[in-house]
Amino acid sequence: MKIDRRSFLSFVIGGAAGTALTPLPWKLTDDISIWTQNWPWTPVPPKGEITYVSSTCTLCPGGCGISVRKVEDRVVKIEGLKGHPVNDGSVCILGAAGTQFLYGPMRVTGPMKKVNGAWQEISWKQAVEEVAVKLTELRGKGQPQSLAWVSDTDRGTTAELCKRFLTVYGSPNFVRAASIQDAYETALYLTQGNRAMAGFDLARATYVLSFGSGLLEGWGSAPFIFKTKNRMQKSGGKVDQIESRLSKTAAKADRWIPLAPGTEGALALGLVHVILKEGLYRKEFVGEHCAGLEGLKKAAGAAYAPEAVAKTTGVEANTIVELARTFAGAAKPLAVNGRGKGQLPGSLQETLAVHYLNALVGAVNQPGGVVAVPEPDYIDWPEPEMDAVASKGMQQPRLDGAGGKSFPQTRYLANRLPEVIHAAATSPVQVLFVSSSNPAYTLLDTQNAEKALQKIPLIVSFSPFMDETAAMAHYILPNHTYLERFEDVPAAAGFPKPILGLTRPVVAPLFDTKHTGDVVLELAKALGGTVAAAFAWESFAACLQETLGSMWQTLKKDGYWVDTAFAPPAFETASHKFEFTNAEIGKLPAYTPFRAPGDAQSFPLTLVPFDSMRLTGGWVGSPPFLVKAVEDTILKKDLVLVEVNPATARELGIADGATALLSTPTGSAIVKVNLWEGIMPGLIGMVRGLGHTAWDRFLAGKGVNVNRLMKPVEDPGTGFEAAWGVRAKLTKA
Amino acid sequence: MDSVLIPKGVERCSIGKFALFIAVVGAVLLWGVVAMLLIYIKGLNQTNMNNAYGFALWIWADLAVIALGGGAFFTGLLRYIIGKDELKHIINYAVLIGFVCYSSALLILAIDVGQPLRAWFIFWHANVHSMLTEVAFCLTCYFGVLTIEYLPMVFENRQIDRVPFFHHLGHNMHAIMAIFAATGAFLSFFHQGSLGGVTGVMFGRPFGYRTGLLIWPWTFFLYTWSAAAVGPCFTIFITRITEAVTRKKLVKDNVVDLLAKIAGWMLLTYIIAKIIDTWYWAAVTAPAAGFTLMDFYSNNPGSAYGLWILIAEIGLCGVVPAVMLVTPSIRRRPAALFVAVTLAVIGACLNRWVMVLQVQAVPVLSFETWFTYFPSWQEIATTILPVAYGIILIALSYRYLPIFPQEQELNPIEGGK
Amino acid sequence: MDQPNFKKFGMVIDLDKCTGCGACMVACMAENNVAFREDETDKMLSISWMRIYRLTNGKAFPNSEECFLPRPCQQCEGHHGHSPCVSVCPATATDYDMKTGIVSQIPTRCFGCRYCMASCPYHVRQFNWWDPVWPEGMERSLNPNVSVRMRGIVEKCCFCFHRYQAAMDQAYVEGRRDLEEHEYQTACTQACPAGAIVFGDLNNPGHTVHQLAQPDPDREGRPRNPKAFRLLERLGTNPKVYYLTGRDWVRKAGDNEVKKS
Amino acid sequence: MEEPKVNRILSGSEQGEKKEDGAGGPIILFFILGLIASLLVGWVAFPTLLYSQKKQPIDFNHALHNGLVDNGCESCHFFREDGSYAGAPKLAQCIECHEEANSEDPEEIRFVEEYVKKEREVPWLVYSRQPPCVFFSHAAHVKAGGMDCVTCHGHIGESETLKVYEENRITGISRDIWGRNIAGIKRNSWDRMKMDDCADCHAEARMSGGSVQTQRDGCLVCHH
Repeated sequence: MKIDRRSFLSFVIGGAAGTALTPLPWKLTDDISIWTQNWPWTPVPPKGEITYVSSTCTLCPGGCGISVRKVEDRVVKIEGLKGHPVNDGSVCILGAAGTQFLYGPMRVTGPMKKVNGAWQEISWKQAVEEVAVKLTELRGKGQPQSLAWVSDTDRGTTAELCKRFLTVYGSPNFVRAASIQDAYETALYLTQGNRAMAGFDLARATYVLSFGSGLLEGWGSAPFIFKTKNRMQKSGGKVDQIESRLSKTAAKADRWIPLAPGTEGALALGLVHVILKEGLYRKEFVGEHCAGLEGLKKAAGAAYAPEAVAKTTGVEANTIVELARTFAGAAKPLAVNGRGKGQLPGSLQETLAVHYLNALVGAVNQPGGVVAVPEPDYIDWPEPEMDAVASKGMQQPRLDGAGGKSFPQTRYLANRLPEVIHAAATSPVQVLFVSSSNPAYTLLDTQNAEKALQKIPLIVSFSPFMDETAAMAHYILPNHTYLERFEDVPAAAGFPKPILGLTRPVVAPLFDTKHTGDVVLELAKALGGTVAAAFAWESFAACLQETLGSMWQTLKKDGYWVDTAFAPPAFETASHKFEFTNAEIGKLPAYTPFRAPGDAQSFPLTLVPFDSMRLTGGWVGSPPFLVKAVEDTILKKDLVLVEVNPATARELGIADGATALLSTPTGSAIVKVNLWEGIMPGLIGMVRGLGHTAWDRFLAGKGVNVNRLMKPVEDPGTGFEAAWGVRAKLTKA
Repeated sequence: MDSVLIPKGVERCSIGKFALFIAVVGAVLLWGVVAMLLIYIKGLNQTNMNNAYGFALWIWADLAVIALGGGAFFTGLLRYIIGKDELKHIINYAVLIGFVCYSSALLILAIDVGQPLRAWFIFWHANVHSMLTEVAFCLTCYFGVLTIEYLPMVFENRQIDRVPFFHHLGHNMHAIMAIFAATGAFLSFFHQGSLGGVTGVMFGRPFGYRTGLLIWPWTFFLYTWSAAAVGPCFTIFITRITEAVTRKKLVKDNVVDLLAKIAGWMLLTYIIAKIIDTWYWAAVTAPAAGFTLMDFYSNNPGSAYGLWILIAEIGLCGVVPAVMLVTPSIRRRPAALFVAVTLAVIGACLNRWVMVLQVQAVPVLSFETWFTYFPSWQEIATTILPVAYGIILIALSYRYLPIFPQEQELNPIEGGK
Repeated sequence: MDQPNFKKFGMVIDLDKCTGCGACMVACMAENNVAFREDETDKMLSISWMRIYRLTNGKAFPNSEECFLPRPCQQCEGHHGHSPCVSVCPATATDYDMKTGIVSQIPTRCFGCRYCMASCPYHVRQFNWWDPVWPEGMERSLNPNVSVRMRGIVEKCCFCFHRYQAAMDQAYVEGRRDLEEHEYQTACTQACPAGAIVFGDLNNPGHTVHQLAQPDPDREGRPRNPKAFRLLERLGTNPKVYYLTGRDWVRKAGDNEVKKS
Repeated sequence: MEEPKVNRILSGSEQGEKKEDGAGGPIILFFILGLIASLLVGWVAFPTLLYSQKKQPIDFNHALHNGLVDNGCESCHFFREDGSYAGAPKLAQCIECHEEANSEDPEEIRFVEEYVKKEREVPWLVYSRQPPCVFFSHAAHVKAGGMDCVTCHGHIGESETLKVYEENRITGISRDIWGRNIAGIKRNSWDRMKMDDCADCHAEARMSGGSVQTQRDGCLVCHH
C-alpha cells in the first residue's frame, strides 16, 4: 500500500488525538512554567541556621553597635544592636549597607605590588620583605623621620601600634586625618586644660543652637544624634539652625536662620556681645568656674555689636539680640558647630567663640552641655627602648608643622602635607603609609594633593578597598574588612560618655588579607633590633587581649563597655577654671571671618559643599546601595546636580535641569542645575562624596569630587583647614 | 503560474508584481519580527516603558485594533441575526479584517507580558474580579469564532474546494454561520466592554475611573458601543482602500451605504453617551477624587495639546463623522463618506489612546509631576508588525479567495475565461 | 470578614521626625534581596520598595520648607480587601490577606502584565525590567527567607511578611499562638535612626500604631488623630500607612482637593 | 455560474470513490497507528525521558536509626530554637555516633572515610525539597497543627534503604513533588506534594481563609 498525503495526514491526526490523551502536553506545560519560576540564572540563596553576632561598626567614627545576621557562614544583614547606648537597635544607611563592603567588588583580595603601572599579586612574605628593605635603607641613611603614616584615627590598639612603630623606627610623623574633633580638642585643651574629646549631652538639653552643624547629615554619631534630637524636640525642646542652605537639619529645625556662609564665628561673638552687654550669662557658673571674662568682653567688644554683626552675617540685628536672649534664657541651652558632617576642623576661633557661648550659660561639663570626654587610657605599654637613629629622628620637627613654632597647639595637620612636599625639591616624605584614610580623595584641591603624593617614592596602602590612594600607591597590603577582624573602638563621636566598642570577626577572612596590626608586627620583626624588641606580642589578637586585660571579657560578652558612672573631669587649667582668655589663647590672632578663596570679579558666585547621609564624604566610599538611594535631585546618569537659587539662575539665564560649566580657581566641571529655593542666592551647593575615580563601577565616574574644585584655606593660629567654600562661576554649557 | 489558485472569473495582477508587493511589506514584517525577538531574548528593557508607564504603545494598539475589528461581530449581527441580507456581500471582508485585528491583538499581548511562558496562568489561575481575565477569555474564544468564520472562505479556494471533505465542511459551516455570528456578538459585547473596564475600574486613577452599572463601569458600555460604531467604519475604510489599490469596485454602493448609515446612527448615539459620560465624570466623579477637568488637561509637558485632544476626540472625530454619516446626501458622496469613516476611525483610536496612555501621564500624588514617555524603535517596530502582517494576509486572501461576491459582476472580464 | 483574631498590620510614619536619611530604603533592600544596577538615577526604572519623596512648600528663599515622605506599600484594603491592585491582577498573583491585612505579591505567579502597576496611584509596584545580576560573590549576601525575583515580573513591599512568619514559627515551637508587638517589626521600622516609623497591629488598642493613628473602624480606618493623614484618602484606597505631621502644608500635600476659587 | 460547481461536486465524489478502493483502509489504519504511537510516547517514553536518575551519596537505613533514637524523626530532623526547621541532618550530628565506623557495613565505612574523616558535608538529595519559591513552615504544621511526618512524607522512616532520586530534567525538582504517577493520580496523602495537595488539605481542615481572592489561606503563607 502506498503512503500518500492523506494517509500521512490521518497518521498525524491520530497522533494528535493520542497525544491529547497522554499527560505529555499538560505535564510539559506545567514543567516549563516551573522552569520559568526558577530560572537557573536567578540566584537561590541557600537556607541554613541563622545566627547573630554583635560587633561595632567602624565605617565612621560614630561607634554604633551592630548585630550581624548570618546564615551558616554567610553575612546577610547588618542591624543595629538593641540596647547599645549609642544607637539602641537602629542603624544608619551606611551601616545597613555594610555587607556590601565584605562581598563587594571594591575589595582588594590580596597583597599587590605595582610593576610599571600594572598591579601584580605578590605573597605576604615578599610584600613585607620588600617594604622592610626600603625602611632599613631609610634608617641607614639616617632619615627615619621621612617615613610618615596617615590614618583616620589615632586611638585604639592598632593606631597605637602604628605610633609605637614610628617611634621606635624614629619618625614623629604620625598624621591623623582632619576633622572637627581637631578644633574641639584644641578648644577644650586651651579653655579647660583637658586633653579630651567633645561629647554633647543632647538628650538633656532643651535648646540647641547649631552653627551649621549637620545634625541630620551625619554630624557626630548619626543614629545617636537623630534619636536624641527627636526625643528632645518631642519633649518640648527647640533646635535652631544657622546655615546658608536649607539642609535636612535646617528643614527639621524649629527655626532656620540663614546667614552669609563663613561668618558663623562672627555671629557667635555677636551673641556673646549681647549676652555680656545685657548680663544674661549665668552669674553663678561664670563667677565660680570661669576666668578671664574681661578678656572676653574685649574680644567681643563694640566690633561685635548687633548692627556690626548684622552687616557681616546678613542676620538682622534684632534677630541677633533675640537669639542671644533665647539662648541665654533657655533652661538648658547648648551651642554646637562644625559644618555638615564636621569633616573639616574649620577656624579654631570659630569653635572657641561657640564654646564661649556654652561657658557663658554654664553648658560646660554640665547636664545638657558640652562634656569633656577624656582620651581612653587603657593602653599603657612599657616605654620602648630606642636606638640612636630613632631618638635622633624623633627629635626632628614634624613635617606638617603641627606642634611647631607656628602651630604650637595643633597635633596633626594632614592638610599641610601637600604644600610641605611641594615646597622641597625632593619630597621630605620618602615613605608614606596610609591606613583607613584616603588623602588622594579627601584633601582639598585634590589635583594638587595628587601631584604631591606622586612625588613620594614609596606609598604603601593598608586599605581593604581599592580607594583613590590605594590606586596610586606602590604597594597594597590589604587589611581585613571590619567584619573579618578584631578592633577596639574607643569613643563614639559626640557621645557624652567614655565608651569602648569591640569590632570582631563575624566571618573568616574571605581573601588573602592580613590585619594591619599583624603587618606592623611583621615589619618590626623584619627590621630587627630595637624596633623588633618593642613588639613583644606574637599576634595582634594576643596584643589586643593583653591590652584590654580585664575589659576583654565584658567586651566579648556585650560587644561594648560604657562608663555609666562617668563624671566629667575638673578643669586642669592654671586657674583650675574655664579660661576665656589666657596666655596661649592670647597668642592666637584675633578672629576674622575667612573669605572664600578666588577673586570675585571672574568668579561672581560661591561654591559651598554640603553633606548627605546618602553619600559618604570621608575615606570610605559609598557602596552600591547608597548610590542607588541617592536622590535624582543630586545625581542624574553620571552628572551631579548643583543647587542654585532660581533668582540666581534667572540672572545667569540658566534653566532648571540644564547642563552647565562650573569653574573655580582650581578647576572646572560639567554639572546639571537643580533650581532650589532652599539655597541662598549667589551660592552654588554641591554634594560631597561623588566624583570617585577608584572603588567600583557603581561609584566611580559619577558626578564631581567637590574637593577637587575647592581651595585650601589655612587657619593662621592653628594651620587647620578652614575652607568652607570657594569662589565659582557657572556658565551655560 | 499561480493562476490555478486564483478564483474563477476574476482578474488578478501578475505574480511578479504581487511578489514584489509582498516582498516590500514582508521586509517591514521582518523588521518587526527582529524587534520582537530582541524583546523576547533581552526582555522588556528594550522598550521605553517604566514603572510609571507600565502600559504603553502596545496596549493602545491592542485596544485600538480590537475596537476597529468590531466590524466583524457587528456586521455579522446585522447580517445573520437582524437579517440585513445585503450585507452578505461585505460580511466576508468584515470577517477577514476582524480576523486580522484579533490575531494581531493576541500577538501583541504575547509580546507585552514579562513572562510569556506562564501567560497561561491567566486562564489556569484566573481572577474573576479582573477585567483583564474577562478580556483574555472572551478574546481567545472570539478569536476561535473568527477562525471558524474565516475558514469557509479559505475552503472556497479553488484547489482546496476540490477536496470534497473541505468542500462539504465549508458548505455546512456556512449553513450554521448564524450560530457563530450570535456567539461572536455575545463574546464581543463582553470583551469589548471589559477592555473599557480595564481603565474604568482603576479607582486609583481618577482620570480613567468611571462609576457604572453593577460591576461594570460606564466605559464598559461605551467601548462596546464605540466598537460597534467604528468597526463597520473601519470595514468600509479598508474596503475603499482595497478598491483604490486594486483599481476595482468590489462592493456595490447600496451595501456600503446601508452599513455606513447604520454605523452613522451607532456613532451618533455613542457620541451622545460619551458626552454625557464625560460631563458626569468632569462634574461629579473626578471632583470627588479631588480633581477638576483642567487638572487633567492643562500643563502636560511634551504634548502641549491640553483640552484639544478631548475636543478632537469628541467633536472633530465624533460628532462630525456621525452627522456626516447619518445625512444621506453627504454619506452618498464617496469622498465625504471616506472622510467620515476615516475621522470615525481616528476618533476611536484617540479614545483608546487617552484611556491607555494619558491615564498614566496624569500625576495622582500631589507632589508628583506629569510623566512622559516616548516609545523605543523596538516598540514601534513590533506595533507595525501586525499591520504588515494584516496587509499580507488581506492581499493573499484577496488574491486567492472569493472574498467579494460582487467582484465578478462588478468587473466582468471581457471574453470571460 | 473582620474577625477578632484577625490582625491589621499598619504603619505610622512621623514626618516631623523623618530626616530623609534613607536608612529605611537600604535596610529594606538588604532584607528583601533588592537588586541594584550601575545607573539607578532614573527612579522610574529603579526598584526600591521604600521610596522617599521630597516635598517642598513652594515658597521662595528664605521661607522655603522641605519635608521627606517615606513611601512603603500602602497595603490598601479598599472596600473589603479589593484594593486597586488586587482586584485587577488577572492571575491572582497578588492578594489581600484578611488575617494580616497585608497585600501579598507572588513573584512566581506574576507573569508581568503590569496591570497592577497601572492601577496603583502610589507607584509602589515596580517591574523587573532586567534580570537581577549580582557582582561575582555578592549573591552571598542574599537573604534565603525572601525569594529573589526574576526578570519580567512586578514586585513590591509586603511589610516583611517573612519576618512575621519567622516570629510565628518561634512562637509555635514555644507553644504560643500570638506575638508580642516587638516580635514582628519590619526592616525599615527597625532600622530608622530617627525613630520615625512605628509598626504594629491597627486592630490592637494596645499597640502604638493604634494609639497614634486612632483608626475609625466606622469610616474605613480614617485617622481620628487630627495630626494624622493617609495618602490620597479621597480615592477610597483605604491604606494602612498613616502619616503624622504638625505642618499644615504637608498634610494638604497628602491628598488632592478641588480648590474653591 | 452553477455549472462548474455541479461538475466540481461530481468530480469530487468520483475522486473520492477512486481513493476508496485505493487507500481507504490505510487511512483508518494510519490513524490507529498514529494513535498507538503517540500513546506509547506519552505514557511510556515521556516519563522515562523526563526524569534523570540520581543515586544518593550514601545509602541510609531509616528503620535502623529510628530504632536507635529515642525521639523519633525529631531526633535528627529537629526544630531549631528560633522555630526554623533543620531538615536533613548536618555531619556534626552524625559524628555524635559515627566518629568511627560502628559496623562492618561498607556504606557506613565509606561514609566515615569520605565524609566524617574529611569533614565534608553529605550532599543528600532531598526527595521532598520544594522549589525555591516555596516557603513552607514545618513549625506551623507540626507544632501548631499537630500533624505527623507521615501525612506528607509517607513511611520513609521505615525504609531500610534510600530509593533512587529522580530529578525532573526541565525543572530540576524531585519527582516526588509531582508524584510517581505521571498522570498525577494519588491514593495516599503523601503520594504528591503539589500546591493543590496543600490546598486540598487546607480546605478540608477549614482553615479560616484570609485570602480575599481564593477564600482559602493567603498565597503569602507559602510564597513571598
